[in-house]
Amino acid sequence: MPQVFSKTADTWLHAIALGALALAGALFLAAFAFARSQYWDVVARTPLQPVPFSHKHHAGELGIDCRYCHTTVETSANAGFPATHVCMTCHSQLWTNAEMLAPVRESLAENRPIDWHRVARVPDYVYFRHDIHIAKGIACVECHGRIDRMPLTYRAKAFEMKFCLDCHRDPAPHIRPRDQVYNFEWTPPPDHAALGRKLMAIEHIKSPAELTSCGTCHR
Amino acid sequence: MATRLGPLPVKESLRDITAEVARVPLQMPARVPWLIALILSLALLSLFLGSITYLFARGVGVWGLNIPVNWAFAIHLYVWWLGLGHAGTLISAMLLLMGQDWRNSLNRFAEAMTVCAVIGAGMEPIIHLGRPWFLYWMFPYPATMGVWPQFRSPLEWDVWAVMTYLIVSVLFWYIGLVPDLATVRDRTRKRGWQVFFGIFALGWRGSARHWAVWNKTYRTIAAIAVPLVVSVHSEVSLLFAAGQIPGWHSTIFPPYFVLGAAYSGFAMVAMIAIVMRHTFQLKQIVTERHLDVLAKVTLAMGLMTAYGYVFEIFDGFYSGDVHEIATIHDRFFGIYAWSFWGAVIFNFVPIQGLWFDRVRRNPVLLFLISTSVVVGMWLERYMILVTSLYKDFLPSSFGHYTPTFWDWSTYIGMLGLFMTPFLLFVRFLPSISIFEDKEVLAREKAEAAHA
Amino acid sequence: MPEPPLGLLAEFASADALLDATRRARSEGFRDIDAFSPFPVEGMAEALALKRDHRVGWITLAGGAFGFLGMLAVQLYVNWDYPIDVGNRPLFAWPAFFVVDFELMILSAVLFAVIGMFWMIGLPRLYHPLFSAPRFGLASEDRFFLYIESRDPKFDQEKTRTFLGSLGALTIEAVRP
Amino acid sequence: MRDVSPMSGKRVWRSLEEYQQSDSFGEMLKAEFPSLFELWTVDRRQVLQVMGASLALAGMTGCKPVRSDDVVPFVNRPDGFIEGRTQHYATAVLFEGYAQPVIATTSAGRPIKLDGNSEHPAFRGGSTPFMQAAILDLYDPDRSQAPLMGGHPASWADFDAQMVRWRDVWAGNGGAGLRLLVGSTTSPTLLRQLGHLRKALPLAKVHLFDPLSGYGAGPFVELRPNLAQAGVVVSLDDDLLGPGPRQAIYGHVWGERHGEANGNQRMKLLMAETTPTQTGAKADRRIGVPPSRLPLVAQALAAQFGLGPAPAQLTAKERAWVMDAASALDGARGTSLLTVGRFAPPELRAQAIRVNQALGNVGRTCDVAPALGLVAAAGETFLDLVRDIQGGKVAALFVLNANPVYQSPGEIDFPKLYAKVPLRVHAGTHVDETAARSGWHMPLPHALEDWSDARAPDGSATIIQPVVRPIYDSRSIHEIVAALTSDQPAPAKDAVRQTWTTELPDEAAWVGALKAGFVPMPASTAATLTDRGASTQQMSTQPGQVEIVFRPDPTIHDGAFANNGWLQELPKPLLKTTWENVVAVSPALALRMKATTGDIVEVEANGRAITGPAWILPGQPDRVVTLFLGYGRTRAGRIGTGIGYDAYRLRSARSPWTATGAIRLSGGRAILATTQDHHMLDAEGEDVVRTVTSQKPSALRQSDRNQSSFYPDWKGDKPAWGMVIDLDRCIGCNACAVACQAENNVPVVGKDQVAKGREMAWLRVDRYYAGDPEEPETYFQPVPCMHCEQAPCEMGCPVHATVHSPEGLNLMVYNRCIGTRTCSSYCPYKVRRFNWFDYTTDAPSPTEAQRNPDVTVRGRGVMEKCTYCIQRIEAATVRADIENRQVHDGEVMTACQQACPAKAITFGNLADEGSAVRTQRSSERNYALLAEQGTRPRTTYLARVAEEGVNGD
Repeated sequence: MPQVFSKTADTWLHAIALGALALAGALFLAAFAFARSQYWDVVARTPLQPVPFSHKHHAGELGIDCRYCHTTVETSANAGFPATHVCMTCHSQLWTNAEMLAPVRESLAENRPIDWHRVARVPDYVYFRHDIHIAKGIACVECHGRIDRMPLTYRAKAFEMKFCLDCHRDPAPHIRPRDQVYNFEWTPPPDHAALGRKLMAIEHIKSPAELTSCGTCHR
Repeated sequence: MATRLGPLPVKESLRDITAEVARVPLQMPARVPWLIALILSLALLSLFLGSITYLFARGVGVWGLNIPVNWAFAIHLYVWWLGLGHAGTLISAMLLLMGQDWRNSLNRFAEAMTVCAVIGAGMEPIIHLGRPWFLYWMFPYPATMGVWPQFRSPLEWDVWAVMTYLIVSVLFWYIGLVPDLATVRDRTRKRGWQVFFGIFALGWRGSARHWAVWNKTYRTIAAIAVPLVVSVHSEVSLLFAAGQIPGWHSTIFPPYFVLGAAYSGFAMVAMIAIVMRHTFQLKQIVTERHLDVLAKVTLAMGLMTAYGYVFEIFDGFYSGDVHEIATIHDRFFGIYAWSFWGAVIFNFVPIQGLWFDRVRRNPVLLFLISTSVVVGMWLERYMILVTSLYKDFLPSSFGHYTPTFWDWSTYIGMLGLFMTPFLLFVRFLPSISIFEDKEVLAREKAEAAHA
Repeated sequence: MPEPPLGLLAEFASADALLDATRRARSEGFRDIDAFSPFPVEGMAEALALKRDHRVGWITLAGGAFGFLGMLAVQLYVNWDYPIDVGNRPLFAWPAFFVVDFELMILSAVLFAVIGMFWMIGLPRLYHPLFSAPRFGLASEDRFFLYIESRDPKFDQEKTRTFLGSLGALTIEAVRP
Repeated sequence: MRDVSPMSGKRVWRSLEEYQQSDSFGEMLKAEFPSLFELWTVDRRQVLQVMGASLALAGMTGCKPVRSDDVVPFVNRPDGFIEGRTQHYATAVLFEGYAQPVIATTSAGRPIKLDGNSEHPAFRGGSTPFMQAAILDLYDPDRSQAPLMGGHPASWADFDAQMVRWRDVWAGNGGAGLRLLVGSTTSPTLLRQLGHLRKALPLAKVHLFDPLSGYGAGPFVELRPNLAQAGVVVSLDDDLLGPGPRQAIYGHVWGERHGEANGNQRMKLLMAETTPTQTGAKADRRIGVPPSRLPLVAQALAAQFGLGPAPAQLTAKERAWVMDAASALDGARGTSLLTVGRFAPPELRAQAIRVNQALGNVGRTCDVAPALGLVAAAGETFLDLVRDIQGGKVAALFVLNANPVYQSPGEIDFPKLYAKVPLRVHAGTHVDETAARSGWHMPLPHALEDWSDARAPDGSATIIQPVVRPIYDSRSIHEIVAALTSDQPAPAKDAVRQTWTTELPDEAAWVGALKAGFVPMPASTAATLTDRGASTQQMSTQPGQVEIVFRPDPTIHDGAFANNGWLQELPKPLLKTTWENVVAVSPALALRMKATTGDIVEVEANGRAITGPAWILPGQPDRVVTLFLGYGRTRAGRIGTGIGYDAYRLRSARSPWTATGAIRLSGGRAILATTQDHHMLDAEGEDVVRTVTSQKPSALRQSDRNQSSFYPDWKGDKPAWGMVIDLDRCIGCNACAVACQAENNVPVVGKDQVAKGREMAWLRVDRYYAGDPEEPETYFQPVPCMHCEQAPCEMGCPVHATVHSPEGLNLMVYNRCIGTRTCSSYCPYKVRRFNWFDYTTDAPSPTEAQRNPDVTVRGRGVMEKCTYCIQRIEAATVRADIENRQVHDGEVMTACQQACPAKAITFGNLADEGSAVRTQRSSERNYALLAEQGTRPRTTYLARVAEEGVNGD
């Protein structure tokens, strides 16, 4: 009987088999990487805002306290978005004719809210609360990054569930004294974890089992 | 053993066997019936695809499910399909280890039937979700959520059991198929077929060294496959027995389910054997003696399953639990009593005919009896599921279940999912183990010569 | 002048004839020999004096152990990594874990066994010189073949051919690459 | 398809039904393949998805859609507004014109929840299903949205222009020919305005339309029970605990006097009723009496106290009951109460007043006081109006907040008469049957949208303050009435403020009243009984005839709530049917008729007939058929139109509550959407609802004890949340169920889904019967999730979607659920609910605005169940955590607990030694449902208390 396959057939067979295996592995790795990519996590993207507001200028350079605009951050789940009036407390005096502030003035004049794009956002089924995190000494910077250095605001951290879990499993290295919560320049002591453990006891911070219970964030 | 009458006619030659089996893929003797069957099963397959498309678009509400009966067709058919599949593995593996030569004419298509049935069985829990795109959450992969599957859940067990069973069945079937693929490769004169069979035969040459390693591996896998079958259906039964629902919460469930599964499976094998030997004129290979033995095994399995019934009822009463007793009472007399009595009648009345030699060797009768068993086991799975769920503990939450059009269309369509690959297998692959039959025939001839 | 053959392929009509021929070839001192048959022939391994080969068993055992321990490790790890109270059941629920463990043990054992088998017998190998032998195709039908390779020290094209003829071979072919 | 909805011209629900009937292909399809039919008419589901409200509204779709990642801050933040926090306002909603004081919770300016006002002296925080469901009416997309002239959209300016001309005419003729037909009201402002109108236009007349007090005059004097003072209550067909404006008040008293009773004397209740009610179900001694015999029983009872002769023809059962009632009343002179239902003949009420006077109860357990609201004086009844229209005396009819075209008795062809009136103006919240036949229609606001006031049934008043700006172009009834006489009608707020200048003289008092949510009123002035001496209409039934009893529907009442999806889908307390009304018949009658539940029967009376599905009602007196009002509406809206039969058609004006007639099988069967069949409890069931007596005070059974387990006991220093439900206090009112639905965004799924067993209620109130079906014992049992410590459901979930919290909550993580439904299969209590379809689509709809932002809206294929209101636990825990303290007992209230008028539900921390729930759990009456299953439920029950030998074992 004649040969069905040429001598090179086996080489091809092996090449194809290995190629398929490699492709499967690569696809898995690609999916793995994609799920952790900045693209998927919407990190470091600055959406077009009606006003190019600079946290760097206001919070960093001018040193305006976070709570001046985000007034309910200590009292409510929501940090609170500044009403137009808050902007105009200063901008009725400063830069009153600046082109870029026109939408703010229009908003006040026409009594129509400014339509901002949310940057830091968790899914609807995640119930994040600002008030308790602030109360227990979790600084703004932990989730929002160095917002005082952002000319345009973007999401600094990937808000994956893992990101939340890391801290809920071991809060100590992320806790600071309450009065340093809004301080972006605070440098932790060398043994931050030890300080964190001490603060955890003072603030009666719950055990990891409670903090990682599903119902803490999902309900 | 020397005087034993072999399953194959001694007058056959090795060449005859090759010719008879290889003829099916190479010449296709029953082209028209096969085509009709294929068109039918493709139509069913389309029905299935249409049904699940609608299902996935709308939700599992298109079925007749409710609270309390929130499991019905998908789970009941999952058990049923898996049960049908078990016979293939048992025939192939267990009888191989026990040296039962008669299996050699049956094992190949029985295994193929297993693979097709397990595909169906594996499909059921997936479509059961209604949102199958979340299936991957059942596997432990490194998620950004940081959450893992829950390994105490019987449903999680089932995922692994069915996956394992499917892969092992396919591998077992395939390595048994390799030498025969080589045979067909060598018989065909058409280039396309040569390449097709050549690739899948992997270059098998029939070397004695190969045979030695192959033999060991094949038997090792067979030895592993037998406990696998037992474990898979035991786990399926735990899906029910792990719940506290009266009628489920019973330690007898694992053996009861395994036996029932094998019972329905052997009946299914008998049905397929009868159809194939008739359609493809394989009566020299699948002989009356094969039917006789199959019928005997089916009868034995049936009696053991009947014992399971008796004991389940006894168990319920013996427990003294009011809910258990109420459920048994309800199975006898409740609104779903038809499923219980249907199961009893279809399962255990016709098989009594199998005590008689003439019935066992009569293909038509055996086919009808086997059909009855398959239907009976269908009813049994339905009965176990629905009669337990619809009345559990609190009278206030009792409810009824009626299958809807979409329940039926998904189920009937799934017959297409089973039949289509099986028909393709019959058409394109040697559906009876050529080399194993040759082995038997050679031995028979030698024995005949000695005698 | 055709290039020297890789070996000689002798055809026999029955398994017994092949078995007999193999034994004689072996006792004649041939070592690089192989037999081909449409089904496994009992006693052939002894006739070829193949060493008792336990590798399949060991590979399967290794696969089983890998699957068992690996899945057990996975299950223990995931419950350690994110301990969640499930119906007040123990975090490390050994009896429950053994179920999936058992399945994975079987799956892994079978995968190892199959892959190991193909590795041991050197398949897939789509091209082989033997396939060029015109009558070799019958090895999967009803003929039995004895193959003596030319690299055997005792091989001599003419003598060996004569020897094979004396064994009652129906045909004798030279296999060329 | 051939029908159009009144406003938009879109296909409406009703027309789909007609579509099926007119299309033979659809007919065939439906008969052969009901599911395929579903596919074919896929928009049917869409209509139902958000309680029939998901179709885009003209006004709502115009808005620019807000993307989910948009954030729209204020221009100027209102003082005290904190984003993410809820605000609470005291106000009231109306029921039969009475105030039902509520605290409205708003989130971001949207009212999302109503609860009882816990400061209110009578309501004490209790609520009813109707109070809870009133919030949904606010967002009803079928509400009238703009004035209509001749059925076409018009503007208020058009109306005002017309009004100028009409006012000129009336100013000239003193209002001759002008008639007002006003729905029941207690609003002091409206009463003041109507008084002003009578003065300004002396020839105009104000008629009262109150289908629930009959269509005639009076009553001017009512017996107002002061249940809190009563130790013994004998009720003649008075459904104290059933639906009504006083339900929450009585429910509160009932709770105070039952269960552990807080040291109060346990109330003893005897009930004689013409059709089973919740009160009968809770009574210590109950008897079913046909309406024709109720006067005899009353007379026999009065005779026991020397008031009139004793009738001779009492049955043995009746006599025994009368003797028991008399001795109970006699044994508690001064602290007993005989009360007569509002649907009983008026002379029975007069008689009851005399009996109470004889017993020295008046002034102690009851007051005789003038009626609180608008009362029809002689010549100003509805029947007078009918006569005047017939006489051609009516030139202009203003129908204010009433629906006479639908609710007038069938013997009066009011639609035809109405057409004779030259000028017909209707003001109402919906474009209803009357609006459709009126020349002008004016939208009225929902109670939460505009200023008003009303009296609560205890006499106190509530200033109704708006909590949201009107959603539609509506105008207050106060402005409409004022406009009849004034070209500068005062805004509603000013009108209300003016009414209260005496009681609330300064701003501080006014604000105080608004904050408190009620204005205490001086004790009602005692009135003297004037016997109107109406003759008893002796009912006589021919052989083969039956007595017919009319009752407001238990959930949609007189039809006013017909377009409320929550109430439509709420199982009727005793019937457990939803989405339609049934014809209740006694078991014996059904047996004689060879009818079973679901058979279509025809009931004929007064020469008119209706057909509806039969429902065999245990406890129904033989040969009595109960019909329920409120259904069969033709213009209720997309929810309420075209379902059920219209029992008003059989009513007569003279005898609105009873009739004699015939009942027969008319062939055919109906598929009833019930959530529970009749379940007579057998030996097995007695473990489910348990009863204790003074002889046998422990609720525990042998099977409850010695529960060993493979798994460790619950331990830890964390809070251990638990709930105890007192079955002795529970009155089966369903307030908890609706509160749960409102709090937890539980979707309405529609009749066909309920019929399939797919209702979504997280908390159901089970109803069980025991004993003789003719005189059964009836039990109510609210069943939420048990939050088992050893939860079988959790073990079944393959993906950790239902797990346990360290505080013992059985968590359900919706976003993790993949829908295997194993949890529900394993749940012995079947409290889990599954989203079989997408029940909560994102289609724009005002009902979405009601959703609680703190609770996830569940999508398709997801399991859900009671969470113990985890959002409330979480809020309280965070509050406590910020303050570095423990959560106080009572700081977390579940929605069901908060709603319960009888305080039958206690929730709290079982690990806290001093908590109320811990105390209750250590009661002897405490037992766990299906304890033998070893699930260790966190929700347990307190057994019902029965008098020895009267109820239960």
